[in-house]
Amino acid sequence: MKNIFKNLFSKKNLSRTISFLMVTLAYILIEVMMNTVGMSRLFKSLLVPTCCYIILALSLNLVVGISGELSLGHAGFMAIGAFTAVIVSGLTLTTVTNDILRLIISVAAGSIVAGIFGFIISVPVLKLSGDYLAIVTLAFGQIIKSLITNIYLGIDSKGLQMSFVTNTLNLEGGKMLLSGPMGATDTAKISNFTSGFVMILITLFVIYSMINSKYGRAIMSARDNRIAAESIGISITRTKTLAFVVSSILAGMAGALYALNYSTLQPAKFDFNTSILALVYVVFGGLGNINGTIISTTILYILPELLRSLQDYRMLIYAIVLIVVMQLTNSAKVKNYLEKLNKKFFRKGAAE
Amino acid sequence: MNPVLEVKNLGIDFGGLTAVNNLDMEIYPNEIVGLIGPNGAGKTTVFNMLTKVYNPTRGQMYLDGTDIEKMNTVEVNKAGVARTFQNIRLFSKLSVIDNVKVGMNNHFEYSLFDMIFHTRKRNENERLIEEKALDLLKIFNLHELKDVEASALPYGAQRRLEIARALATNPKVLLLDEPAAGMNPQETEDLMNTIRFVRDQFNIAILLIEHDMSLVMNICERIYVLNYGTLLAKGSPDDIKNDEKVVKAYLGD
Amino acid sequence: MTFLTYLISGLALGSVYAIIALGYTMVYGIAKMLNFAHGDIIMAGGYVAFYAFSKFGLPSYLCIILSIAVSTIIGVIIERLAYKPLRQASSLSVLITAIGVSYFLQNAAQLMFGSDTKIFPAMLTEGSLKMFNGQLTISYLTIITIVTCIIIMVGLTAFINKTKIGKAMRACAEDKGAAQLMGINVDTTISVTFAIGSGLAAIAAVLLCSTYPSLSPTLGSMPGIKAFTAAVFGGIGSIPGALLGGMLLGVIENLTKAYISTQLSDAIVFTVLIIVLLIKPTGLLGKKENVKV
Amino acid sequence: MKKLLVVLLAMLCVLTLAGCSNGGSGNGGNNEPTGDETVTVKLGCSGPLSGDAKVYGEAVRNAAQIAVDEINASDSKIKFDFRMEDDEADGEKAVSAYSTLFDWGMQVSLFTVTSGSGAAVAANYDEDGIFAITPSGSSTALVYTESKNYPGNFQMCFTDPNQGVASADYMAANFADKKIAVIYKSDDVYSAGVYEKFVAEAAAKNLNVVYKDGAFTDDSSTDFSTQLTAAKDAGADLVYLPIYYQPASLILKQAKDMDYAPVFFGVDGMDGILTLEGFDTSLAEGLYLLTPFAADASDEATVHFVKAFQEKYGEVPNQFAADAYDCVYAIKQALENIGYKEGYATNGLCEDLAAQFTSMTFNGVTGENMTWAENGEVSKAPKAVVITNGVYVSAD
Repeated sequence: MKNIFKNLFSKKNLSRTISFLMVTLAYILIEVMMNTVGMSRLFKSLLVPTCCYIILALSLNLVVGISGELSLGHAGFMAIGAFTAVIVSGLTLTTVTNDILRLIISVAAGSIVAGIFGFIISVPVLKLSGDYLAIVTLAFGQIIKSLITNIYLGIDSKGLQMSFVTNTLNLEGGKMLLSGPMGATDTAKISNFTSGFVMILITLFVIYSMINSKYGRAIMSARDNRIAAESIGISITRTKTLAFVVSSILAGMAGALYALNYSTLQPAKFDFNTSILALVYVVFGGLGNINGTIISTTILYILPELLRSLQDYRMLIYAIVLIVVMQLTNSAKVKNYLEKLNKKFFRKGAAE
Repeated sequence: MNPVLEVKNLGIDFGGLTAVNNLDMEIYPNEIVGLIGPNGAGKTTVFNMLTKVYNPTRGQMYLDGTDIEKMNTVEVNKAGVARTFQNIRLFSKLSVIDNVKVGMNNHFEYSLFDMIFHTRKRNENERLIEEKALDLLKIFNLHELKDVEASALPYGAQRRLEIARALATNPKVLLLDEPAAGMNPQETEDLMNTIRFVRDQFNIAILLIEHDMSLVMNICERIYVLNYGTLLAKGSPDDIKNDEKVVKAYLGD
Repeated sequence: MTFLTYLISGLALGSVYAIIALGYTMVYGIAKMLNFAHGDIIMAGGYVAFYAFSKFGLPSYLCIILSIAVSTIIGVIIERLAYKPLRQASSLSVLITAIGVSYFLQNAAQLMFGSDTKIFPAMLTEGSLKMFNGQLTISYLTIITIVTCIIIMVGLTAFINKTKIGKAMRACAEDKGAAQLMGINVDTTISVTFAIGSGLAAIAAVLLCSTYPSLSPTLGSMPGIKAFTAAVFGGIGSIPGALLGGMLLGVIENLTKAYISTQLSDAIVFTVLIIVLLIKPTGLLGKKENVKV
Repeated sequence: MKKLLVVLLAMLCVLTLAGCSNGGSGNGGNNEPTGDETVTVKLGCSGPLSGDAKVYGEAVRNAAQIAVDEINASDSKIKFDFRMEDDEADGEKAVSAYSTLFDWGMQVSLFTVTSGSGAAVAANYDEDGIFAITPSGSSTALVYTESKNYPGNFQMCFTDPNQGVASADYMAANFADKKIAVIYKSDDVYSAGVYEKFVAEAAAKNLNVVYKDGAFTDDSSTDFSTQLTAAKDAGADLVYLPIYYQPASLILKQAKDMDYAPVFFGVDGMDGILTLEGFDTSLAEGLYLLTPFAADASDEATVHFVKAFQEKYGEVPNQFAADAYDCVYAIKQALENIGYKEGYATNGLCEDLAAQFTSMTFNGVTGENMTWAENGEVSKAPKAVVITNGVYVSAD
């Protein structure tokens, strides 16, 4: 028992333990609050999207932080997961009446399809490196958005029907699942905070399993030194592909969770700005830093809501916060000061 | 006895410039061989060709009789050639022990499924990896620093860690590029002992580039001398010491 | 003939992309950063020219000079305040800062100028050239745009190859540390690069807004992304690459819209980009990077 | 690092608690009795107050504020407390904006400004039983879906399908012999919605549509030369523009530059083109548009509204503003009709207002004798106007 405890808080496992503890405690705290003193509607409405963005940012951190490749099109995978999930959920609406089961099926489908696309895209993407790789991910993000904007998909007694670019569907009493730029409307809201929490746990579990395995070490070695990694028999393409695919699966899961939390879903949501937003969360939290990502995503996602009272100045302040934090975290002076503070804190701790 | 590594007529041109030409070399099992020469003689280029970081323009390379000329860097390593680098190339953000563990990736197999579900197979393999990595670190006296980030190690320790990492890939031939560079005499002395120990313990052949002549003369059984990309001389340390051409090349005309 | 019309308007659009791409490419070549706020400097340049012309009634050449001056100052201030302290920081930190600056400029413009679209006045020229019995119409603006683009390109190449500061820029692009050791003031050189890039952005702004006369605070973002794509297309860091990339992007975009599909034009443009990068991984005219071991 | 984490964790907890402390205050307008018989109603609205679509959100906010100020200054028994939240024209943000308004205690709502946001919160309004009427969210998804009707959700503007059908009908009656081209914005819910119904109705009415692939997207909304060249080559002499006035202004300019002078025909989104700052109004000469509101109209209500708007904000109101202005007055009228007063049963308010809206007629600046159907759609007559000498003139 003592050993397990020691192991959990060993230097190697500390970050993992903190992650799971932090997320679980936050979940329990919020659930207890909701069921006792109650919680503002605004706060409740932010819970699921926060979970989605945490998963998205974690998945992006796998590519940017752990695998070391800049991706500017992650919203594309989120979009694939999201739209796959609403389609699957729409198709199984009558056959699978249990919401939880339907949620699981839809999310699984969204993740898998996003993973398949991740694999297809990784083949050309990973032939490049650096900023060229980044621009190609940006391009794929735009292409995915653009394609989804042009899909019309409906179902009626004759079965599933699809048209591209213009809506030529003539449904006989059926239902439109996707209608081009309007996306999906009137979808069933079946995800909730608990499912978001579970999915964060799954994400954390996958990422930590990965980091603490031969696969994760290979990915990180390829990030730190390509040539040295090859010299010890690590295939760069294979490891980077693995990171990319797992990341797109997780991004797809984030998208699926997101989609099933709203009654409508428009492709325009998953544009360049959303990809950039996720990147901002990752950089704020620290590259490769899982706990940092969770915390920064939570704070940065909630921040604009807290700034509502500033009205028109809201996004201006948000922009200034971005710039100032980047200046501070990279300033030698501030770093020194923080270190001093750190030392003081720990020395005091030791004296007590 | 057959050579474990055999190179015939090896050469490479960069643009119009011939960097290495007409190199023949044989390394036998369990041998420590030195590759020396003045700066710019093409020693590191030879290493880069042997590990297929560069593609030789001409010549053949065999490892245990297998042609490695058509392989890529990864395959060459899997076939049994491991190396260190002149300008240290560690996985700087990984811990010391993870640097070694990642070297064992091709020798311990478990699937992604095992990874996600923490199956017994995964746990058993990870335990073995951990055990073997610690053994290796002990040889290089790095086990107490095992959780330190590699970039935080002192210079000498970084060089030792690179060797440990290369050994983790279970090579037949180990290529060391200036392993003693930047070390003080005491560290160099220790390193020599370690290199000998490694050779005996793992039964491998070692080819090393070094500028520290005392080290080279001390531990190498045979020496190749390279000058302007061609082979100037080869033989035992004593032969080389007394070779006029070599002395001339080092001291200048 | 219709094809020629499409081609020429594609070239004009491509010229604007090329001028914007120059700003990206120069800054990238020297500071090794993606300046995502570049598109918003175009927006700022557009507003300055608009107010100078419509509100203060200045002659157009003065408006353009004023626009260039203000954009240059904004560019240099941004560089000094936001980017310079991050010279040692990771490229991602700089990227996020650039995004922050971009948000800042857009929102500041919304607060200052209002969010409604304004119509940019025809300050350069009006009318068009008719050829082949009126079958082919080319507006003078199109001609001005293409000619300006070529003049800028030639001038800039000369500047970089002939002048002292131009040579310093090339040296910094190669190796900042070595340049510093050779007595080149790297900070000044980077500032000059930003100044030139921002000045060019103002010229691009006047041309862009004259051709597509609608002015709004988010005006710069899409041309910014497209020009960035163009810069990568041609090989980022390369000046002729920016010209080639911009022109090709403009022409491909227009021809796709004309002959394939207007809805899918962006998807097709980006697909072409991906294919080009797969064949030439550092863009059409980009230098191949050698890895030293 | 650890220290930093601890601090951040603490911040997180504070945030959590802060979020909760707002809560509890919950629902219902706990109005202080003001002594006399007036009653204050909390009126909410969400719309884009930042980002690309800010201009629409502002128009609605400004006009609604004028209406609210007028009503509060009058001797009306019903007073309004108006609050508008930013939703960035995004469904996700619209839900947060809605929640913020709900926490504030919103009793009646102007719904959302844009269709995308509205569709995302339509079900929320329905579930919470808050009456909502949108000034400008023209998609039918705001008021009903394929499976159900939202009884408390209403629209002040035309729905997209109605506009498309009305346009085609008007053309069939007045421009039956013209060759028609359509340029529309394919990634915009509004434009694509109008377009789809127009094309269907045009086919039904045997209109000669020679070019209907003139789509553009948000990312390509500056250069229309290809679409215009194609329309010209197809011989179109009427170009239908079911889009907003900003891109339309570019289309008019570019058409002129290429000596292409067909009849242009717009819908209600076109209103605002004449007051676009710096716009050469001669370009819009002869432009037809179907709109419920014309700022140049001479009826007393419009003149009064336009004057008030100009005095306060220095610009001419567009149809977004006009619809918002009407929304506030329509709500006031309905509240008066049901005899809303202090202590009115909150849980029946939505149903009572809905019943009132489906039975009353309303006269506003966007139309006379407006009525509403059970499904929430408005019925009012669109006016066809043509721009002559820089002003709207009735086309009939």
